[in-house]
Amino acid sequence: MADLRVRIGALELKNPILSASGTFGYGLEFSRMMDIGKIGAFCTKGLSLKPRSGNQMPRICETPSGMINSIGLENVGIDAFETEKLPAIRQTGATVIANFFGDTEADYVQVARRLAAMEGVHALEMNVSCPNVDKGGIEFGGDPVFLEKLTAMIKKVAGVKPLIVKLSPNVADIRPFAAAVENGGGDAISAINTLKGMSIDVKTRRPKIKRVFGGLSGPAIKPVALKMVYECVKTVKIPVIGIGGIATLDDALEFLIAGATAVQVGTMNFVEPSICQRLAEELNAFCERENIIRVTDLIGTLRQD
Amino acid sequence: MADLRVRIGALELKNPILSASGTFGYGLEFSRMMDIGKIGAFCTKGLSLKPRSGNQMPRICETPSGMINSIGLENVGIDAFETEKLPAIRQTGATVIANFFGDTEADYVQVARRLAAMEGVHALEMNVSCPNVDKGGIEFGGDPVFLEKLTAMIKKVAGVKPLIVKLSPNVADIRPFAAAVENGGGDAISAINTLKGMSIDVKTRRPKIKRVFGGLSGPAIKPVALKMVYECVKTVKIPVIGIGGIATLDDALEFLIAGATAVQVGTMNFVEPSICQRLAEELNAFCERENIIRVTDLIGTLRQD
Amino acid sequence: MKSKIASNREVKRGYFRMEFEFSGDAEPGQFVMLKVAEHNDPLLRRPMSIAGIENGVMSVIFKAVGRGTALPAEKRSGDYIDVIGPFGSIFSPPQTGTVLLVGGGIGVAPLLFWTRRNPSRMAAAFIGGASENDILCSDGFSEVHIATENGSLGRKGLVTAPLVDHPAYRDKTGYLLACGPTGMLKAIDQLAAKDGLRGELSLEERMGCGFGVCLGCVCDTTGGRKRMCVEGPVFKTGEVLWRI
Amino acid sequence: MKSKIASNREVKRGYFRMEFEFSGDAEPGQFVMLKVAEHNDPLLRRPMSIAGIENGVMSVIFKAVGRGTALPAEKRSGDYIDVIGPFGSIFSPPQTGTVLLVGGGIGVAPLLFWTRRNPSRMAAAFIGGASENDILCSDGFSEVHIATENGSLGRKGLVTAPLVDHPAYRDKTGYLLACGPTGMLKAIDQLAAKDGLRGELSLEERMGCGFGVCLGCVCDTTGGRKRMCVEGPVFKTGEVLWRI
Ligand SMILES: Cc1cc2nc3c(=O)[nH]c(=O)nc-3n(C[C@H](O)[C@H](O)[C@H](O)COP(=O)(O)OP(=O)(O)OC[C@H]3O[C@@H](n4cnc5c(N)ncnc54)[C@H](O)[C@@H]3O)c2cc1C
Ligand SMILES: Cc1cc2nc3c(=O)[nH]c(=O)nc-3n(C[C@H](O)[C@H](O)[C@H](O)COP(=O)(O)OP(=O)(O)OC[C@H]3O[C@@H](n4cnc5c(N)ncnc54)[C@H](O)[C@@H]3O)c2cc1C
Ligand SMILES: Cc1cc2nc3c(=O)[nH]c(=O)nc-3n(C[C@H](O)[C@H](O)[C@H](O)COP(=O)(O)O)c2cc1C
Ligand SMILES: Cc1cc2nc3c(=O)[nH]c(=O)nc-3n(C[C@H](O)[C@H](O)[C@H](O)COP(=O)(O)O)c2cc1C
Ligand code: FES
Ligand code: FES
Repeated sequence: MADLRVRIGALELKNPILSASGTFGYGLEFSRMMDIGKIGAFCTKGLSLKPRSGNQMPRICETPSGMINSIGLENVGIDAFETEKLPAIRQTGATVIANFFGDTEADYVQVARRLAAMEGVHALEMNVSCPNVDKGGIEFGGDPVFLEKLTAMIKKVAGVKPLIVKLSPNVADIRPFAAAVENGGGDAISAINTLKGMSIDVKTRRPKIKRVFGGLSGPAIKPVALKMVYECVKTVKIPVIGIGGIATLDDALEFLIAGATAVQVGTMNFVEPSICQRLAEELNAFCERENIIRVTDLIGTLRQD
Repeated sequence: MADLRVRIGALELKNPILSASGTFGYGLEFSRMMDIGKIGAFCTKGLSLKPRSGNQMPRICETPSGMINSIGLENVGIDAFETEKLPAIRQTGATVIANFFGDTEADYVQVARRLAAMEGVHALEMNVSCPNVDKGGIEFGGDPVFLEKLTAMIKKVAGVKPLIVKLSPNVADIRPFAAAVENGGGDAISAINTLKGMSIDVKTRRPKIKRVFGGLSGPAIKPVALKMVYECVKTVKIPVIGIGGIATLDDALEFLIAGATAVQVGTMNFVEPSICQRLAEELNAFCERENIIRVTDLIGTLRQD
Repeated sequence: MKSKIASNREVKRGYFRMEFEFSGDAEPGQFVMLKVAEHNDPLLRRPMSIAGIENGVMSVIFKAVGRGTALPAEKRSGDYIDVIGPFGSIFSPPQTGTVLLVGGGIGVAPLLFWTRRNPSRMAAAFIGGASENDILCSDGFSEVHIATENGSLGRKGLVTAPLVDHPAYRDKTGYLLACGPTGMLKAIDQLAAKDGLRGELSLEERMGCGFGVCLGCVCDTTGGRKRMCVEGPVFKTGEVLWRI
Repeated sequence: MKSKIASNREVKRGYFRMEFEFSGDAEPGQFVMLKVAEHNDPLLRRPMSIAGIENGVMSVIFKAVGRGTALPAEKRSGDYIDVIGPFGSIFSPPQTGTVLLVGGGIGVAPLLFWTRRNPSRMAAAFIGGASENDILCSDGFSEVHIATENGSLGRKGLVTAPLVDHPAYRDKTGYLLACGPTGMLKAIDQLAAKDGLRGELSLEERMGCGFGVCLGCVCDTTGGRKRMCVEGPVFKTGEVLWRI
């Protein structure tokens, strides 16, 4: 057995294979199909202060090697999460990263404070790809100055729990955003969230997604994700968690070799519900075969000679 | 036979199916496999003042439903284009859009002036996704103010030949760039060029592309392209040419329905060399079947009720 | 789960019936998610109603319409297909009375399964489709009424015509189990409301996962927003707030 | 062009020989581009050397190594495969003298084709591979020398060992035609330079298009930058400036 442990701030993860927010429900849906205690951690569906019913249908469509979603951050809200989901999740022994968002700065702070106090929540992941209601709908994550300030505010209320800030790829250059998270005191960066995309049903001449635009995810976006993760790694010293299109062990290895401390699997959980557990096992087998004693010895080993 | 003609500035195209720069050589390579006079137009490989030998190998790799390239704008240069390629191209009756670029502003102007004077070149397509040597490597297309100025300069030397400006998708918001082209006097916009991406060979732990980053193209990027084309259409009044991942008639129709006046097929020319001719034929059959007398009646018919 | 294909026959032009090994049980109304490509395109699994399961062999009936059904259509016996499930809610008519089974096109699949599991129940099947070619497996039901839009088989017109003529419909004792295109289901739902019948409808919707996590398949009901893949695909009549 | 597959046999573990209908001719050294997926993943065609063409049937030999060869390996006779070509430069040894054919692994394919087209030419074949399982089609040559790295068939070691022992090599009258892994080709090129022999090498490189437009396959030669798919894959010895 290779040593697969990695650290995100104060938190030690069993292994670097995590599941991504919005693709793993509240974990429980998967416990029938895999052992959710065997993966590094799972990220919950994005949580907000109040429950949300999300966007109108249709909300998803398929694209070449990918999919578009516009779920609209439907979730049960932090109260129901705490009372209805968390007790059962704690039973599974899973490591839980609570993904969250808000409509306003005050929302973000309040949700983070509540989550930080919950037993069984091991880390927070802040989704900043949401419109800022106070600022006329500009994304929280769209301006590095603002992102640094928000990160610092949340870090204060997160207490000892690591704060991961999840970056949007819909920017000209991701590096200033990575630097903003580090400067704001964030413990780690996760990247990337979905790329903005669109699809049309030519039969009806209507957008395939009711809200016209949605977020593109899946293997199609992997090259874009890997490039941005590599740029983040080169920019900051805090850990970077790679996300985007991971479907095979090789995909996960690409991110680790590029310097990601861990990875998250998103869309592929839909196609193969036990993929995270399989990748964690395959990663162990790979390390043993290649005589890699600690997985950290693999991270950032990209060769350019 | 439906009326498939569309206009780009002063130029009338037989039909809206064009082939994209860098994926169609100088057209002649395809004349053995299809009738290049039957498609709306073809865009040449990007031309520069002097011949270029391009980047080191490896230059391409495959990704899920896509590919990354880092050819480095290898081309024969405008002199050889004029004397060695153009005479033979003229024989084919093809409509030629000369794609071009420069390292400096002065380069751009000089190349455009020369191309504008060449018989058999019907329009110019300016690629602005190249580093500006004068400005320390920032992309020409990376700043709307500068893009507007460059467009205006080139428009002056382009004479009667339509000037198409090809936009990069590696921006936070494409709309100001589209507006810049229109304000600078450009006759049309083409979008999108490739998305920046990266891929790693896990066996060797080396980037699969020698220059590490390259441009992602192919069906994988279609949703991103469609979204940006739709945004351009909503921003400007000049024609927008849709590019990105087109592989089927439905893909082309998506762009037309979103409001693109024409489309360019790129990567798929590699997979099916006669695809543009096929799509032009299928578009005609589609219009006849659907009683669309003029293809322009299809353009921009997205329904959102 | 890789499942070995026992047979895959084109039962009507463009319609296939595939049988494959499957361990575990399932209930009528439930569906499985089939992986339809070796690589990443088409990416998502496709939901298919279970048409039967016996002696460790499950069957589905599908129409080769698009990208996701092209590959399954090419599979042959001895090949493998990746299947997960079963998922979703089940048909649960009351213990007594006549069951009125209404199927449009490939919508017969779950009705066939229900009939096999309940061979001694009093039931009448109403099978509709565009033409004779779209009427599937009608021999799987003991009492069957057929309607085609072009009149090439059975009564000409929609399947609701023979349905409303049936005694058990007219005397309101019949319980509806319906599966088919959304338009048909909505029509039946409205008829049932008007005529005072009860029953269940099996809906279709694009599905990202099939097991409740992507939230791509929600529908509004009198009981709030529900996931078609967990709380559905079978809903009671009068429960669905029709979107279109 | 959709071509009907006449046969697809696993000739050695993991190695397939596929025969399909093909109208038109081709020359030894040339290759075709095979489409390897129905949809978009894997996206690009894969180049395959032509191993023969006779009576409208072309054959290729391939090793199922990765994403692009998995699907072709599953094809059976009666299925279709989409093929374009032929592309590339051809073997053109002088009219007289002994030809020394050197093949590594699937590199025998074009040599086999050349031998069939030139049955009466004086030729000796040198076939190498990792083990006995990697020695393909050696019965297609009249004079054949085999070397395997693990010694499980023929001489133990690299294929260059029997080659340099051959009289036509030693007396420098032999003309080399080689195809195989880049390392082998480079070694042969260097040997040829040292020992004063001439010949031709068929190279491999990732290809985006196969017909000269993507510029993804260039290699530097004494004659400048060349496209492997148009000016190659066959180059003269001494012509290639080796990258690695
Ligand atoms: C619970 C459930 C059970 C199902 N059971 C069956 C079954 O037993 N047999 C069967 O053949 N199909 C069934 N379907 C539909 C099936 O999952 C596929 O969507 C359908 O076969 C089309 O797949 P495709 O990939 O070939 O088409 P695509 O290439 O995805 O689409 C082709 C065309 O069909 C339309 N389309 C796609 N999916 C649907 C859909 N779900 N409903 C209506 N139109 C659609 C698209 O808009 C497009 O115009 C079921 C769906 C659900 C939700
Ligand atoms: C002119 C030419 C002729 C060829 N003729 C044949 C032939 O007759 N039979 C045959 O089996 N193959 C031949 N090849 C190689 C073939 O095109 C494929 O690249 C190879 O079969 C791997 O395909 P894949 O998609 O299964 O592997 P991939 O999934 O693309 O890759 C799997 C592994 O193989 C490596 N790889 C991929 N392509 C190559 C390559 N071209 N050279 C070396 N390593 C590679 C990858 O780096 C990776 O590690 C030829 C290539 C060229 C350029
Ligand atoms: C259906 C769906 C819902 C998602 N919901 C969330 C969410 O609530 N919060 C969040 O931060 N990211 C969300 N994401 C983004 C994913 O966590 C992930 O960043 C993205 O999908 C890229 O990874 P992938 O290509 O592996 O899917 C969602 C993605 C999908 C497909
Ligand atoms: C190999 C390759 C070379 C390219 N070269 C050029 C070029 O010289 N100039 C240019 O403007 N675009 C170039 N492009 C971009 C294409 O014209 C097109 O914008 C892009 O590939 C997206 O379209 P696609 O997804 O249909 O390929 C190139 C693309 C590829 C794949
Ligand atoms: S299909 Fe994913 S929640 Fe229903
Ligand atoms: S493979 Fe495209 S130029 Fe050679």
